[in-house]
Amino acid sequence: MKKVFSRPKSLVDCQTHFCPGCTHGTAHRLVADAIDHFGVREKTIGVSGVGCAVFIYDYFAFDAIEAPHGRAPAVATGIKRVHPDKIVFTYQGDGDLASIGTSEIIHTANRGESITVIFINNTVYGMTGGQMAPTTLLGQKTTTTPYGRNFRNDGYPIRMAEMLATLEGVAYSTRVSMHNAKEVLKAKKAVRKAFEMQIADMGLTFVELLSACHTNWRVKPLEGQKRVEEEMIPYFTLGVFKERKEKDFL
Amino acid sequence: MKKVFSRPKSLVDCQTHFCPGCTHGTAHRLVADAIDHFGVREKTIGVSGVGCAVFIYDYFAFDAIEAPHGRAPAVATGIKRVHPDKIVFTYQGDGDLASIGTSEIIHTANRGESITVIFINNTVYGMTGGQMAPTTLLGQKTTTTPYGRNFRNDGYPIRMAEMLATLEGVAYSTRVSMHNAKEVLKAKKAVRKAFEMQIADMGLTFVELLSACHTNWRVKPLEGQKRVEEEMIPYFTLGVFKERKEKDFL
Amino acid sequence: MYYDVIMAGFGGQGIMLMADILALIAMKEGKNVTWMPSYGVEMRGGTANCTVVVSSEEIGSPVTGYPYSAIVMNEPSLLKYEPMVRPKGFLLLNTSLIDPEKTNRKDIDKLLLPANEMAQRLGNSQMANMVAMGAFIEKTKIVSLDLAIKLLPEMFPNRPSSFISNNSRAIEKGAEFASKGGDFSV
Amino acid sequence: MYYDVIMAGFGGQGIMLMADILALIAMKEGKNVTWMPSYGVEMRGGTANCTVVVSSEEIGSPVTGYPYSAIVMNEPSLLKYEPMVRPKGFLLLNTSLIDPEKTNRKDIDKLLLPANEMAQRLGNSQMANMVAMGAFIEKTKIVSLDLAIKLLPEMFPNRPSSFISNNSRAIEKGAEFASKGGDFSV
Amino acid sequence: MAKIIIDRNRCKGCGFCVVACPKDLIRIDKELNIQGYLPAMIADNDNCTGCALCAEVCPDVAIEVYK
Amino acid sequence: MAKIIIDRNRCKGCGFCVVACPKDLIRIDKELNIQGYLPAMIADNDNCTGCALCAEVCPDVAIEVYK
Amino acid sequence: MAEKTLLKGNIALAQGAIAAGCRYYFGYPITPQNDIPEYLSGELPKIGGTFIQAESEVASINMVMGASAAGARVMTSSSGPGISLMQEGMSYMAGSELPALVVNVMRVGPGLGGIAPTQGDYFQATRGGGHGDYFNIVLAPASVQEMFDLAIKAFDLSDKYRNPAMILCDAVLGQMKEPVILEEKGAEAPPARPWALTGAKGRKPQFLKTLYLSDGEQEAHNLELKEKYDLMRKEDVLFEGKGLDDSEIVIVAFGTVSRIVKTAIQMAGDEGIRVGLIRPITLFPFPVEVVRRTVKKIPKVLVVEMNTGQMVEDVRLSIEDKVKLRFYGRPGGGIPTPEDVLREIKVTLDEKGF
Amino acid sequence: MAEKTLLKGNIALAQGAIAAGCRYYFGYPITPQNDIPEYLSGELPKIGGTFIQAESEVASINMVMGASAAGARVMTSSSGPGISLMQEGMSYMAGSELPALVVNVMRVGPGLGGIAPTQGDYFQATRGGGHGDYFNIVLAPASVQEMFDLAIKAFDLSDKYRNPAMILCDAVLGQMKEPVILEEKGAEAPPARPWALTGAKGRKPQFLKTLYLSDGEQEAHNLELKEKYDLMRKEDVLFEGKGLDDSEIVIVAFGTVSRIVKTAIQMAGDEGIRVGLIRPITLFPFPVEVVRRTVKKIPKVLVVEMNTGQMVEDVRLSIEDKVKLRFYGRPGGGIPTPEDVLREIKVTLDEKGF
Ligand SMILES: Cc1ncc(C[n+]2csc(CCOP(=O)(O)OP(=O)(O)O)c2C)c(N)n1
Ligand SMILES: Cc1ncc(C[n+]2csc(CCOP(=O)(O)OP(=O)(O)O)c2C)c(N)n1
Ligand code: SF4
Ligand code: SF4
Ligand code: SF4
Ligand code: SF4
Ligand code: SF4
Ligand code: SF4
Ligand SMILES: [Mg+2]
Ligand SMILES: [Mg+2]
Repeated sequence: MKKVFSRPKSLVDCQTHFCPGCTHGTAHRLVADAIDHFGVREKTIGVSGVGCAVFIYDYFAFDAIEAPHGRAPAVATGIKRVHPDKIVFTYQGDGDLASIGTSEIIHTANRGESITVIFINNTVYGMTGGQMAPTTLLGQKTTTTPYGRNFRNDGYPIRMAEMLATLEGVAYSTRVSMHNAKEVLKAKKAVRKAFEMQIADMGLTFVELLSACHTNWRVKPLEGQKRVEEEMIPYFTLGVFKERKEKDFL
Repeated sequence: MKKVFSRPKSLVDCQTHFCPGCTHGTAHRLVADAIDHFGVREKTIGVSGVGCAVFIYDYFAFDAIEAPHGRAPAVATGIKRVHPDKIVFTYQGDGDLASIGTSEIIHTANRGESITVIFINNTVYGMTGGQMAPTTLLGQKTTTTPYGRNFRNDGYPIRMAEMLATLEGVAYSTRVSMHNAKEVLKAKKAVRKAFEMQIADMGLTFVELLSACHTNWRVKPLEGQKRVEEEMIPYFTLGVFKERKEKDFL
Repeated sequence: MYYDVIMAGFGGQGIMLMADILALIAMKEGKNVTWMPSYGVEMRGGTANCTVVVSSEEIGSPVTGYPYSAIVMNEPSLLKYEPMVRPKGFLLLNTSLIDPEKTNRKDIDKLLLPANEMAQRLGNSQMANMVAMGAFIEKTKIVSLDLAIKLLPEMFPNRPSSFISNNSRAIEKGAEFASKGGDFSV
Repeated sequence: MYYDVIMAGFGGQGIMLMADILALIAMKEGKNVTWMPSYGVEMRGGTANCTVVVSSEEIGSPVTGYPYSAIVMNEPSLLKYEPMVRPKGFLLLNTSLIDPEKTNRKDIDKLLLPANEMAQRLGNSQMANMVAMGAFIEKTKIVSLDLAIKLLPEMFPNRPSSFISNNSRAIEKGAEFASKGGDFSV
Repeated sequence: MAKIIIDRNRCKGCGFCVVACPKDLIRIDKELNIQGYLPAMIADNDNCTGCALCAEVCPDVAIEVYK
Repeated sequence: MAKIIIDRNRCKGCGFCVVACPKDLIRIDKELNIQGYLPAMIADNDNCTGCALCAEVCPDVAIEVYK
Repeated sequence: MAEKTLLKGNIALAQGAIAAGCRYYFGYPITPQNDIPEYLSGELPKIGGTFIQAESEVASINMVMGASAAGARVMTSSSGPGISLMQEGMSYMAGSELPALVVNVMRVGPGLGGIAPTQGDYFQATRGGGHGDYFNIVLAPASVQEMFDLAIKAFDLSDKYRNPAMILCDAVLGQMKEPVILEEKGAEAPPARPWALTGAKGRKPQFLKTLYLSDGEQEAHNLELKEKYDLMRKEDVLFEGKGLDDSEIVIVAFGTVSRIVKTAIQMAGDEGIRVGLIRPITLFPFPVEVVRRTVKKIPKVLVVEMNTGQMVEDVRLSIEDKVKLRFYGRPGGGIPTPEDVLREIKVTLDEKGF
Repeated sequence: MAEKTLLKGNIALAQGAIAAGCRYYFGYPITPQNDIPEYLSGELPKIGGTFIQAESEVASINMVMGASAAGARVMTSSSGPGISLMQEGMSYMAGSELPALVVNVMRVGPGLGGIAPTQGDYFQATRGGGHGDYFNIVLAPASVQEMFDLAIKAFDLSDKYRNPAMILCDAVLGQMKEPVILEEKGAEAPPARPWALTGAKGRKPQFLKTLYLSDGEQEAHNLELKEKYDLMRKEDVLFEGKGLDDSEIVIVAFGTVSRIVKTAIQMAGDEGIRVGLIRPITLFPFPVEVVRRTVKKIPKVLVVEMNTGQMVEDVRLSIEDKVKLRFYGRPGGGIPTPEDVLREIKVTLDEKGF
């Protein structure tokens, strides 16, 4: 018998610190899978945001750096400008990317930096204990919206994939989910596509992955997956919002 | 004979420091006009960004504060939350709002704060001597794009009115120009509308005013007006990108 | 008087609550007390621990590297905290989840308490923390057991009286076990 | 030796260039020199000024509140800088744009130079700055006039020779005016 | 019957009003004002309609219109 | 012919694989693993098709698939 | 005796703020101070206040600036990296003389650092991490009671001087529970704010700014600020002093460390060594006078901090005489034990003169 | 003598950076340092470098961090408010031991302030305006020549210590032109950067981080950093000393002020008063030793700054003996004149003992 599914080489063989059922683990594997797939492990530099996924340097078998909260796209810009031939990606949570890092992601996207952005939307600040994220759904209770998110006070859940798709510098913007095997397989394709387009130097590629944070949602892992499907996806529509075909655009 | 056009009461009777033909002056008048029109001078608090228009406190006859560069929307949020019954607006340049202040304008808009944002797009950093702004046109020479703005290095001119229109919290988003009398009259309507909707507590209202910076474009005032018409408007389309009808939206 | 204790176990075992109650009683008795939990990222690992210091004097550090006592409710906690207990100190271990063979120290007093089993017999293994607390107080006498029981209604104002009485029973049973030193029945 | 001068006028009158040339000559002569402009927001007002210090010693401050001399090319500059000039200092004023009646100081040496008119007669009123520089150098002798003229081609490598010769003429005419002290012809 | 008054010393001579006047009544003066600019002046107030387009376009709010 | 191997000690017992297996071949064990979780176990490897859906869905990459 | 409540430090601080009349909170989550926004997000709406989770610390401090300009008592809280991001805003607030409370529950730095207790931000807090000539009022609680009391005090001082005030503490003080007496007597009614922006009704328009362009204007402004700081140094120094008359050696320590030092002092006492303590409560203004006076009598000083040596500079700057000054520090999350401190006491006493 | 070029300070600095091999610039406009980005936006593309106008100073410093992590010599420049916004990033860079040059052409603060010359950011630069226990290497040029030379030196020191270096100057130095000798000899070849992120080809993956969670790890890291700072203090102190043997009084001043002081010293000399000068060139590490040694012989010290008193603390901290120490400062854009300084010299000399 042949091994038909095994751990990607780019993923260090160790236990993660993620909670049971946390799909950060899945997203990590999908990134490692894409890096393996294109055989670029020795050319890859990862940039982590600050959030539950801050430890990417412990889990990935390639070079990595920890950026200040929200600033991963700027750090990645610095790296990519020095090494245009390397594969550079950021891995950021929704607090990191869509709140404190809004300015950096928008302008990095607008400059069309050839980097890939892996964006984990789990509608809360996981690492710090479940506070409201910019993606928190209306009515959702978090530790800082104890009465549920109210748009008059707290604003609206932001749809990043759509917003970034409006920028010229973005080559690819998509939203996928990881709540069941079928969606994971689609997500895998999207992540590969994003890296493929980076290798082709097309501009910034962006993959938003809907993810569950069972711990802070205070539900069991399987209930969390259900919530992704039933509550998140209706608001955060899955799909490709932009996919550019040519390299030199405009 | 009756005076049919005179200086708005909300505009201090003094000389401005603006260069000859700088339409910051026009924009100031339009704001003062709207405040007079609605009779809210004694309820108005202005927040200036940092740029050539930093001195609004010298020119307007109502309360005002100078916010740190780019942060006017956050400062305005603080003010409006303390005084929900007051009329609060920010007055910001394109460097201030679309570059360093990207995050603040997007999240203030997303929260739907009932404030009005007056946005002067003159495609350069006027005050600091004509560096590239996020709105600088492709190919445009500035002191930091001596070879012309090149999207591979410098990114694309950002269209703020369109981007903000995608956010739920925004009640009104429009782009107008001030390069001739007809457009000034339209701009006047837009500014009034923006304040009117603020008074009705509809959400954030946003008016982008295309403006010339002859000094840093290194052209004569009338040539600058022509450039607004011939080069800016084709890229920065005039129009209303969003206008909400109801107050409690969603 | 000065006494300190580290309580440790899995998240979900009610460690913080146990520490809370102990601190509250001490406060009500007019003693100085500090309650210091582990916090932040550390918590992600699923462990919980809390240090309570009770003293008649002003309390210096609320954290301590050499506590007079420790309550360990699971095995990882045993491994971490047993070595820290002061010589002649006291260790309460929850034998429902810890193999007593795994303890090493000979120079400390130990109480082997099958807290989960006892709680189970009382109807709910969630009350293992109350059993442990009863035993701990009885053993160390740093606060009054009666007060612990008397305070329950005040501490859980929104819970039904059955909840209160069950927990009182758990505390009492724990204390009983400690005083009798071994055998237990419900 | 130590000498300092403030040059001032409207933006567009070539104040900075004049200061530049003066500083360059001083440098070429092996002197120490500093060139310090007004900058930033101040410039928006449309005024330009620059302080040049020339010295055989190390130069301390490049800004000075009491210069030995001033070149004022327009009226606002006269009002601002005339009072600062040291007693017995030197003031060059551009009478093409300044009413000489407006000067107050009696304790300083003044040269009333119709710089724009002279430049106009030389074919381009833009060269008023060169006329002023020629007059200033001739009057103060802080640098060599010959060198000023000799350096022009080096300073404007991309300009046609007519440009160079016109500017040389302007410098010379200014110097002539200064030495003859008054009357001028082209 | 209408007329405009230009505040000669407030004007910065940008010329916008000159271009804006549908009746072509405004021109740039030849004498500097106190600011050092060549200001706009009304050349022919008799034909002014009071449309105020000149005033609307003036960045320095230097024009008043009467009707 | 196919089979899967679950790394019992790496598994955190989330149950995603249980739900993912189209053949319903995986279940949760009753004994804790060293991490203190009740891990997944393959109940019936004989019917495994090697489709790897269980593996794709495992956040802890605890499953290997052979075919 | 008033009734006591068992409270977490962060919660006590939040309750202190409410007791002081603070009704506006703008902040961004960061460990180990999240209890503060979490608590206030539940409480403020109940009492007519506003809680906004800002999009960043930069936005937070600018919202605070706006609310303060509008005349409200307002606060934010954060830790290490977040406080660094607020430095521009804090400089603006000091420059435009706006009061507010900024809480720093310190975490280890530099960089992302851990959340262990530390005192590594002393310099940033007391020297103004932002640009320009200004200072924050800095208060350092050492108990949960003081988390409550000093929150109130901080608002009062901040208003008195129209200057931002900072509570500088660490995870121990933020996370620990202790019995607290929640007495609001401390809270003065916030003073009138005639300078606030409320709309120019019945008065001239007024404004708040920090840009001064005319000659000498900015210098005059900066000298005025300096006068305020000098007044603080004269009028509002707070410290706790113990055994400053008859000890062999005096320790200077603040916050969490001062508690450990107290235990060490007891231990030393048991061994017959008399040790005094100066615990600065205001870090700015620093209790210069008491240090100066004390070392004249007790010329042996030990400074203990959880960093590589920051407050020790203020101690040294307070001393005019020759004294033996020793520093003992644990940086990066290491907590000195009473035993460590006792050892250092002995070393200092044993050291040869100089 | 090598040929001289007449150059603006900001341009000389930019040329120094290029001479040092810097090919990456990320920055955001702010007066009075705009000549630097403007010049480099024209030059870097010509020599295979990259110039990006970042969207903000926060982005700038993080791009710098990325480029440095990737192994490049890289710089940014800003002023007051912009430097404040960089404090988080600088703390991260110090924490992850990344070299880079950060230029602060100071402007008046606090707040937006003016663009007049000032030295109000001395504390921020030398005490680490960011959070945590760290220091920047800080160099203070006093001439256009030094703007060029110290830019090169700053890169070298930054690389030597894997720590951010800062050039701290003001508008006078940035805007003034002086003759400069553009000699590149100073520029050492940048040292190898085995720690840089270049892709894990033929080696193990490596990473850069500042978050340390295991027990004692962060403390060990912070102590290592401290050792580096101690080494700097030993090996890389720079200063200019004049008349330190036989003067009646010594002045300590840096940057622009030191130039004015030199004129004042000449004037004093003309009146027969012998005045010495210590001009710190490295502000961190501060030239403690020379100050200490000098005051033993000349126990009268005058510190002159363009602020309300910042470096004076370092001077005081350097002094172990009883000396007469006087401070004279002009904050907020006021520039002391040589006459002012001469007056202060006399006052200090005349003052009664202490
Ligand atoms: C400047 C700064 N502010 C705040 C924090 C605290 N912080 C750490 S992670 C985080 C948010 C994490 O949320 P998210 O990005 O959604 O990631 P998740 O943990 O949910 O995957 C915050 C606020 C920080 N480290 N730095
Ligand atoms: C934090 C910070 N960075 C930079 C600056 C410098 N600065 C002042 S105004 C300005 C840009 C002005 O451009 P814009 O906003 O377009 O206004 P304009 O002058 O064109 O109207 C900049 C970069 C500053 N004051 N603060
Ligand atoms: S807290 Fe949430 S995001 Fe973080 S590891 Fe746990 S489940 Fe995942
Ligand atoms: S520089 Fe430009 S924006 Fe500023 S006042 Fe002049 S024309 Fe207007
Ligand atoms: S009011 Fe109308 S007609 Fe009269 S001058 Fe002005 S533009 Fe011309
Ligand atoms: S538009 Fe106004 S400023 Fe311009 S020329 Fe006419 S009157 Fe003067
Ligand atoms: S490989 Fe497919 S059939 Fe086999 S256990 Fe996994 S999911 Fe079930
Ligand atoms: S999906 Fe993975 S972690 Fe979850 S139960 Fe199955 S094997 Fe275990
Ligand atoms: Mg998240
Ligand atoms: Mg602009």
